[in-house]
Amino acid sequence: MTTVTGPIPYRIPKRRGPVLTFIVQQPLGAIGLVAIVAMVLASVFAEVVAPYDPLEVNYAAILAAPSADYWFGTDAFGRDILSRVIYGARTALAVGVLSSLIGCVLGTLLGTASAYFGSTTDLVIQRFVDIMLAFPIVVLALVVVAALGKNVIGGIDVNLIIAISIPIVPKVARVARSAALSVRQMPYIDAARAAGFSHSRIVMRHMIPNIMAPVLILFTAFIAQAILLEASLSFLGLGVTEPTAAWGLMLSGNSADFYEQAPWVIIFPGLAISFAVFAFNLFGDSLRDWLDPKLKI
Amino acid sequence: MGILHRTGRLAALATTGLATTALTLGLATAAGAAETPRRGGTLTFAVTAEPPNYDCHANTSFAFIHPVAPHYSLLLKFDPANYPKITGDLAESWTVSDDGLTFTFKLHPNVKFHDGSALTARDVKASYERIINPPKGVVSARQATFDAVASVETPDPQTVVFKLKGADASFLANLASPWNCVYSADKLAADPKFPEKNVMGSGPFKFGEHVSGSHWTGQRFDGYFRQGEPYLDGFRAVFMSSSAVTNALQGGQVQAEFRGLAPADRDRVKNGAGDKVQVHEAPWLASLILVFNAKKKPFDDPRVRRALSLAIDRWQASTALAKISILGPVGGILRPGYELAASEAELTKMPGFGKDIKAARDEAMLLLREAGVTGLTVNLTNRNVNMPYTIGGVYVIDQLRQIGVTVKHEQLETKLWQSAMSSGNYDMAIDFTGDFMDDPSLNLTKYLSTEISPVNYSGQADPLLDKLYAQQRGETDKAKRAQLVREFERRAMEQAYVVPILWWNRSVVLSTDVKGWEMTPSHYLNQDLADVWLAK
Amino acid sequence: MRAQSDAVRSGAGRSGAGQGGTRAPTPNAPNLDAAGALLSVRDLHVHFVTSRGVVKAVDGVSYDVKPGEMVAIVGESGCGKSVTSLTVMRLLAKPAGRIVGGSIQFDGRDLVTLPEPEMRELRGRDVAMIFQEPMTSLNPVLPIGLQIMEPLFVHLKMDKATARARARELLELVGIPDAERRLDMHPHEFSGGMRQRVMIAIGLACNPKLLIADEPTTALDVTIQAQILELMKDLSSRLGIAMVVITHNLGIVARYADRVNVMYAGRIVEHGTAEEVFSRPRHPYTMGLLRAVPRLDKPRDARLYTIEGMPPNLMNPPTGCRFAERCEHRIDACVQYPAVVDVGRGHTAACHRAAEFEAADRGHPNLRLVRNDQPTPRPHHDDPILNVAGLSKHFHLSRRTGLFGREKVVVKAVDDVSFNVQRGETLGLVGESGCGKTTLGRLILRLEDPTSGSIQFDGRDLGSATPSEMRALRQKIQVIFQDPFSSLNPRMTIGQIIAEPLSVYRLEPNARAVRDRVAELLSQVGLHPYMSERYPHELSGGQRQRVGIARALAMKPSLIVCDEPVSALDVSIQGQIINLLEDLQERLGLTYLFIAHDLAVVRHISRRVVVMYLGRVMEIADRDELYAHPAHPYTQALLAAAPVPDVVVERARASRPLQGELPSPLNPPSGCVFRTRCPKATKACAEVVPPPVELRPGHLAACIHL
Amino acid sequence: MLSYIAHRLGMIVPTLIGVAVLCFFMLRIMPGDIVELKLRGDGVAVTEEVIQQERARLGLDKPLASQFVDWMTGLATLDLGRSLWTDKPVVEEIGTRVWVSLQVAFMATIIAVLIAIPLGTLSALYKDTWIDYVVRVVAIAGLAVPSFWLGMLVIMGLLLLFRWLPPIETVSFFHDPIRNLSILIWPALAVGYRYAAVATRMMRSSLLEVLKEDYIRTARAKGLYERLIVVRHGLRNALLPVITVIGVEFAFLIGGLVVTEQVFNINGIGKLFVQAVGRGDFTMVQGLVMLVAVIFILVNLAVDLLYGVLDPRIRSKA
Repeated sequence: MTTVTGPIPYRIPKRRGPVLTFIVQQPLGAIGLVAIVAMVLASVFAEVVAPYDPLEVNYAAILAAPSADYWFGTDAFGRDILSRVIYGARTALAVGVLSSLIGCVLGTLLGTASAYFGSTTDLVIQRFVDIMLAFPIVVLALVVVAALGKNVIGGIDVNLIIAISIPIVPKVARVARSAALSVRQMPYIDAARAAGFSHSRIVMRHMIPNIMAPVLILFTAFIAQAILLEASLSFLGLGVTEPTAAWGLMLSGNSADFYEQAPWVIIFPGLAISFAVFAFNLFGDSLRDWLDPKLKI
Repeated sequence: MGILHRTGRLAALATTGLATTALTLGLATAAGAAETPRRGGTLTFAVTAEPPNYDCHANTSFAFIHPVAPHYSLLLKFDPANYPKITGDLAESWTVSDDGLTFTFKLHPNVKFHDGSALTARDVKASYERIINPPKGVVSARQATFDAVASVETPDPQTVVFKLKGADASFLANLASPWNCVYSADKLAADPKFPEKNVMGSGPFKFGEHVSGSHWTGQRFDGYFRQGEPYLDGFRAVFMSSSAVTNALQGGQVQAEFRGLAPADRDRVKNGAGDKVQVHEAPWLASLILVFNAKKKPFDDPRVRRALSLAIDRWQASTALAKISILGPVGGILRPGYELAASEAELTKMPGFGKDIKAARDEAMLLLREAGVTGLTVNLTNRNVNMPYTIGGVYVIDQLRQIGVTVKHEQLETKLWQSAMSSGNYDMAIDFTGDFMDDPSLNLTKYLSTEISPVNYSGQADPLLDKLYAQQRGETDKAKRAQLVREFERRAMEQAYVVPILWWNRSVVLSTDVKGWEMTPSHYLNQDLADVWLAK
Repeated sequence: MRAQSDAVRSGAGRSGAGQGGTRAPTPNAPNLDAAGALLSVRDLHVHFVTSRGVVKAVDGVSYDVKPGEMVAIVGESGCGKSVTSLTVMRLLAKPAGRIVGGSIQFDGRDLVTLPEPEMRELRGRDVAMIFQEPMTSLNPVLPIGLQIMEPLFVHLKMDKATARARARELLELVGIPDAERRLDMHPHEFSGGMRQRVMIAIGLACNPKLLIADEPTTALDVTIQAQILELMKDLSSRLGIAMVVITHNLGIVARYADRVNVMYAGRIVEHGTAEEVFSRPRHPYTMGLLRAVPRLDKPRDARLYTIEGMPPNLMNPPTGCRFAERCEHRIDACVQYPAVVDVGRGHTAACHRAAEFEAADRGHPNLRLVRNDQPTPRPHHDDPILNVAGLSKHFHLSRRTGLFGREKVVVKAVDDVSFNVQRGETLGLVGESGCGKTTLGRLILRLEDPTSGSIQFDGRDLGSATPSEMRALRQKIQVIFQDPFSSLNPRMTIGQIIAEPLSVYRLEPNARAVRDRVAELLSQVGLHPYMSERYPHELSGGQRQRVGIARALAMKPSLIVCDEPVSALDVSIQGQIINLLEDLQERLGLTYLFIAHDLAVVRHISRRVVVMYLGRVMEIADRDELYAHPAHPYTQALLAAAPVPDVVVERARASRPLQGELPSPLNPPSGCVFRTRCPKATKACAEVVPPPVELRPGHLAACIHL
Repeated sequence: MLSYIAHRLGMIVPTLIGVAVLCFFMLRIMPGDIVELKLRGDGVAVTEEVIQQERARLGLDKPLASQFVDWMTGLATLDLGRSLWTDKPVVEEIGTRVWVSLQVAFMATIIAVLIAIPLGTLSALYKDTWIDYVVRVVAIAGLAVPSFWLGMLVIMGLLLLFRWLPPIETVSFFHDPIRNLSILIWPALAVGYRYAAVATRMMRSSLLEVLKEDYIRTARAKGLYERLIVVRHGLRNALLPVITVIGVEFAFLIGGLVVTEQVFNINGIGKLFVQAVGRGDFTMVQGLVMLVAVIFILVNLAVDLLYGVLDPRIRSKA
C-alpha cells in the first residue's frame, strides 16, 4: 500500500553574505543598487567622466542635435547636455542624500522620543507632526525656500536642503514613532528601565538602533522623493539656479523653451531624474521587502 | 519632427527668422492700408500676466495695459502708424505757447462715457490732478513725470490748459502716456478710489467681465466718439502662462499675443501654423543692463567697473543671443534707431562697445591690475526669469570668465531681487530698462544718481550726470538736446555705474485674420484696439 | 494504485458515524487501507528550502489514524509535528515547503500526488483543521456565520437558508449559546476560547472524516483549555470523527489521546497507545521528557530532571540517532540510525536499546525516578524583604462603544493586593491571563506607578523614594522576562548587554574588570565566556534566558522578579533554567517573586504561592498546603483543569472543567470576582468583596464560604 | 455617530490653529516686499513716499502682533482677508479656482483606483514572476517620473502626433462635459499616474501581507476556491490600508497640482499658489495653506469614518 514517490528535485540555494543574498532575492533591488552605484561614481568622478565642462558656453553649437561630439546634444547656450546631466547627478545626489539624512535624523529622534516618553510629550509632538503633515510637501518646501532665501555653501544651497528636509521630518517621525512604539513594548526596554538607565541612554542605545531597519528604508525612499522635490522646485524657479547643472533646472530653463524643435533638451534631463528616482525607489522598495515587509511607506 | 543635422537646423532657424521679418513688415502694412475694415467678431488674445486692480494711474505692467487700454481714452496718443509722432485722442487740436510753458487743448465734442454721461474738460482736469496730486490712499505711479506742471485749467468745457513751472522737453509726449486714462470727474468726486474696482471710461470698448486667473472681456461701446469705430464686437483677453502662449497661438486658440515672443517660440508658431499667422518685428524699447554696486568694494573704483564692462563682447552677443533670446541690438543708453540715440560710429568709441574684443579685454585686465584687483570673485544677482535675464546672466558670467573674474550666479525671485536691489544687498546685478516711449528724460533715469532716481540701484552719486540730465530735460532744441545726451552717455559709460548689455527685439505673432494693428517699439502703446478688425 | 484503492473502498463499507436528523448529507463512507487506517502516512519527507539552507523538517515519518480515534503527535517546538499535519492538508508555505518523498494515503487516495482541484475539494469536506491561534485564524472583517457557512456553500452547495440553519446548529453543537444572534457577530466580539469553538464549528461543518488540531489550546488559559479539549473529545466520539492532535503538552496527551506519536528532530521516535507510552516509555527521549516535567500529582524533587543540550539543527542533522548527542544511554551503535523496534502491544520505538529498556523495566516501574521528599528546605522566618500592602493599579481607558461612541472605562488590573516576600524564599504567583500578575510584577519593578497602596522594599517605601534612592533600589530589584527572544536588545552583543549596568553604575573600576565580571557572570549561568561576542539571535532560547539571568545578576540584586521565565521554553530546556535559578538562589541568597501560569512549575520552585484572579488575590498558602488542601474554589478548579502527564492518573480523574468564560476586566463582576464561574456561588457572593480569611497560619483565602 | 464626528472636528481645531500660527510666522520671515514688486517691478521710477503710502493702505506697516491678531480674529469669523495683490477677498479668489483643482484631483483618484486595485492584486498573486516585476517596475516608474515632465511630454505628444491641443479656458463640467474633460483629463492622467503607482504598491504589499495571515490559511483549509479566498478574504482586508493611502494622497494631490497646473495652464489653486508665493501675497498664501490643511484633515477624517464602516474591529476597539 505504501508508495514512495521519488524525491522531487529542487535547487538548493547557496549560502551567501547579505549583499549577495539581497541581490539574489531582490533582483529588481539589485538593479537599483547598481544604478545608484553608477550614479554615485559618475558624480564623484564627473570631471573624468564628463566629456565637457558643464558650464562651457559654445555659441557655435547652440541646440546641436545628439551626435558623436555631443551624445545628448547641446542646450541653448551650446553647453553639452551629457556633461550637464552627469554634473547634475552631483547636485541631485548631494541635495537628495543630505536632505533625506537631515529629515531622517530629526524625524527619528522626534518619533522615538514621542513614543518613549508618551503622554504629554507624545501629544505635543504628534500635534506638531499633524500640523506639519497638513502642509502639503511641495507647498511647505515652496514657502520655506521662499522664506529662507539662498545660502550657498560649496555650490549647494543649504537652505534648499533644509527646505526639502523639513517636509520629510514629520513623515519619518510618524513611521519612527510607530516602530518605536512596538520597540517600547519590548521586554528589553523594560529591562533597561528596571535597571534605572537614563532616558537618553534608553532612547539612543536601546530604541533607536532597533528601529534602524524602517529608518534605513525611509532614508532611501526619501532620497528619491528629495531628488524629485528638488527637481520640482528648480522647475518652479525656486531651487538651484543657472548656470549650475541641475536636472530640474534643465527642464525649466531657457533651453526648455526649445523642446519642440530640440526635444533632447528636455528628454535627457527628464530621463535622468526618472532614472535616479527610479533607482532609489527600486532599491528602497526591495530593501523594504527584504528587511521589513510590513512597513507602510 | 525629425532631428535635423546641427548646422542645417541652425541655418534653417536663422533664415526663417530673417525672412519673416522682411516679408511681414512690408506686406502687413501695405495690405492693412489697402483693405476696407470689416465689422464684427471677437478678438481673443493672450496676456501672460494679470492686472492686480483696475486703476491706470497706479499700475505699471503691460498686463494691465492690454486688457484695460481698450476701455479708456487718453488726452493724446502716439500715432501707431508713425511712431513716435503724437496725435490727439480726446484732444482735437492743441497749441503750445512760445515759451513752451502753456499747453492748450481743444477736446472733441460729444465724447461720452460708457455710462452715457458727457466727457468734458472737467473730467480731464480731475484725472490729471489725481495723477499730479493724488488724494490720500490713491497711488500715482508717475507723479514725478509731471512735476513741472504748475496748474491745470478749464476755461470752457471743451478746453484744457496745462501751465508749467519750467520748460520740459518731454511734456507733450508724457501726455500721450497710455497710463493717463481719463476718468469721470463725478465718479472721482464721489470716491477717489472708484477706478480701482471699476472700469468706466470713454474708450472703444465697454467692460464685460473679469474672471480671476481666467479671462477679461470687453464689448463694443456704441457711443464711442470716433464714428464707425471700433470694428470689433468685443475682445477677450485670456490670462495664461507664457509657456502656454506658443501652444495656444499655434493651435489657433488665441489670435494674438501683443507683448512679444522669444525667437524660438515665434519660429515654433510660424512653423506649426504656417500661413495662418503673421509676424511683426521691431526693435524693442527695452534693454538689459548691468548694475554695479558702487558702494561696495571693488566696485567703488570706476576702473574695475569699466574693466568688467569692457570684457563683455556685445557685438558677438548680439548675433549669438538673438538666436535664442529676445536680446539683439547693441545700443547705448537710448534705443538704437531712435533719433537721439548714438550712431554705431559714435557707439564704438565708447568703452565696452569697441569691435576689437581682444584689445578691450587686454585693457580690462590692465585696468584690474592697476586697481590692484586680482582673482576677483563676485556675485551676480539676477531675476529668476528666463527670458532674457537668465540668458543675459549666463552670458555675462561666461564673458567675465574670459578676464579671470569668477562670477557666482545668484538668481532670485523677482520680489527678492527687487528687495536686494533696493537695499543695495548685491555686488553686481542684472537689471532692465523699459519705457512706453523713447525719451531721454524717461530713458536716462536708470543712469542718474540714486538719490534722484529711485530706480538706479548702483548707489552712485555723480553730480555731473545729474546736471547734464536736468539740462537736456529743459532743452527744447533737438540738436542741442542730442549733444547733451551724447555727453551724458559718454560720461555714463566711462564711469560705468550702470552699463547696457543688449537691447531687445520685439516679435509679435498674430493670426493672419487680425488686421489694422500696428507694431511699435513699445508693447504699452497702441492697445486701444479701436482700429483693429478681423478678416473673418 | 487507483485500482487497489477502489478495491479497498469496496471492502470497507462503514458509513459516516453519528448523523442526526438535520445533519448534512453523509459523505462517502471512508476507504480504509489494509490495516484499517483512514489516514496512513508513510516515510514522509518535507524540506523547506531557505536562503540559509535546506531545513529537513520532516524526515521519514510514518503513522496511521484509524476512524474515530484520537491520535496525538507530541514533541518540542521545531520537531516537525506541525509541518507533518500541514503536509496532510497540503498547506505548506509556498514556495519554501516541499514534499520530497513518501505518501499520504487518505480514504483511498494519495494526497501527495492528488491534483490540486481534487485536493481542494477534500479540504474542509473530508479533512478539516484547527489552528493554534484562535485570535488570528478567523477573518476579522467577516461575520462568523459567513465563515462557518463558506464550506457548506462550496462543498455541499447548500442554499443560504439551509446553510444558516446548519451554522446555527453547529454553533450550538460547539457550545455557543444564543447562536442565532452570534452568527452575525464578528470575531473580535468573541473571546479566545469562543473563537476556538467557532473554529471547531467550521471544522465540523461538512462532517469531515478527519479533524487535525494543531496545538488547539496552547494559546488558551488552563481552564478554557480543559473546556475546549473536553468538547473536542466529546464531539470526536459522538460524531465518530478521527482526530489528530498536535501538542507539546504531555498532560493533554495523557488525558485525551488514544495513541501517541512522539516526534524528535523530524522523526517519530516512539509510537504506541497512550497507556503504553506513558507507563512504559521505550525511547530515552520520551523517558527524559516524562521525567523533566514538574508534576502536580507527585511530590517535589529537589532538582528537576533535565535533558542536557539542544535538539540538532535540521539543516544538517546527524546521520545516526538524532537524540544520541543528548542521550545518557548512548552506545557506539547510536552512530547508525536505529531501526524501529517493536516492543509489543503496538508499541514501537526507534532506539537501539529499546529491547534492553523493556527487559530492565520489568522490575522497576517508573524507571530510575529519583525521589526526594525532603520538606521545605528553608525554615519559615519572619524577615520580609518585600511588603506589598493594599496595592492597586487602575488603567483609565477610553473605549469605543458602538460604531462611533466612546466611553471612559477603568480596568482594575490589580485591586487591593497585599502579601509579603520573605528574604531568601521564592514566592510563586499564579493565575490565568488577565489576572494582573504581570502588572503586579511591573508595579514592584516600578515600571508602572501604582494607583494606591504601598510597596516596601527592605523597609523602604518605593513610592516615597527620591530619584537617587530609587536608582540605588533599582539595582537591588531585577527582572527576568518571559520571552527570551524579545528580552535582549538584538543590536547589542551578549557582552554589551551584561556589561551595560556594570559600566553605567561604575560597579567595576575599569574596562578590564568589567570584562572579567561579564565572563564570571556568564560562567555562573552556565555559558561560555566566549559567548560575550555573540548577538542574541545567534543563541538558542535557553541560552538567551541564561543571558537574561546573567544580566539580572550583574547588579547583585537581592530580589528578582521572574515574569514567566520558563513558559516560552520547551520542557527539556525549562528544567535546565529552573534548576539554574534554584542553584543561584542557593549560592547567592536571592529572593524570587516567581510569576507563572503553570501550576506544576510554580509548585516545583516556590515555597509559598499566591493565586490571583481578575486582579485580586484568591488564596495565599505554603506550597504543600496549597496543593494538598486548596481552599478557594478557584484554586481547586485550576488544579483540576491542569492535566497531568500520567495516563493512569488522568483516566482516574473525573473531568469537570470550570465552565464559563473569563469575565472582561472592563466589566468585572461585583462582589467576589470569581462568582460568575464558581460552582459554590450564592447570592451573597455578589454583594461583598470577600476579605481574606486566615484558615491556618500562613494560609489565607478570600471566599465567604470558608 | 454625530457626536463622534463632532469630537473629531473638535480635535482638528488645535491642528488648524497650529497651521495658522506657523503659516503666519513662516510667511513673515519671507523676504521681499509685495508693494515694491507691484509698483517698481516694471522699472517705473515710483517714489519711496508712494510705496510707503501703499504699504500703509494694505496694513503692512502695522506691528507684527497686531497683524497676527487681525489674522487670527479673521479666521475665527471665517474671514481670510483680502489679497494684497488684487485687493479682492481671498475667499472669492480661491472660490473661483478651487473647483477645477478638486475636479482634477478627483479624476486622478478615480484613475488611480481603477488602475491600482487590479494591478496591485495581480502583482501580489504572481509575486516574483514576470507579471509582478512588470507591475512593480511600472509602479515604481510612476513614482519616479516627475509629473510636470510627464505633462510636458503629454503636451508635446498631443501636438506632434495629433496636431491638437486641449482648449485653453476651462468650463464647468456641468456646462460642457466634453470640453471640460478634454482639458482636465490630461493633468489628471499626469498626476494620476503617480497616484496610481502609490496605490498599486500599497495594494500589492498589503495583499501580500494579508495572504500570509492565519485566516487565509483557515480559508484554504476550508477548501475554498482560490479566487474566493483572494476576493472575499484577501481583498477586503487588504483594501483597508489602500484606502488610507488614497485618502492621504488625495490631500497631497492638491499640493502636487502646484507644478502640474503650471504645465497645463490650469487656472486652479496650484497656479494661484505659485503666483501668490512669487508675489509675496501673504494673505493669499495663508488662505491657500488653510484650505489645503482643511482638505487634508477632512479627507483623513473621511478615511477614518470609512475605515470604521469597513473594519468591524475599529467599531468597538478600546
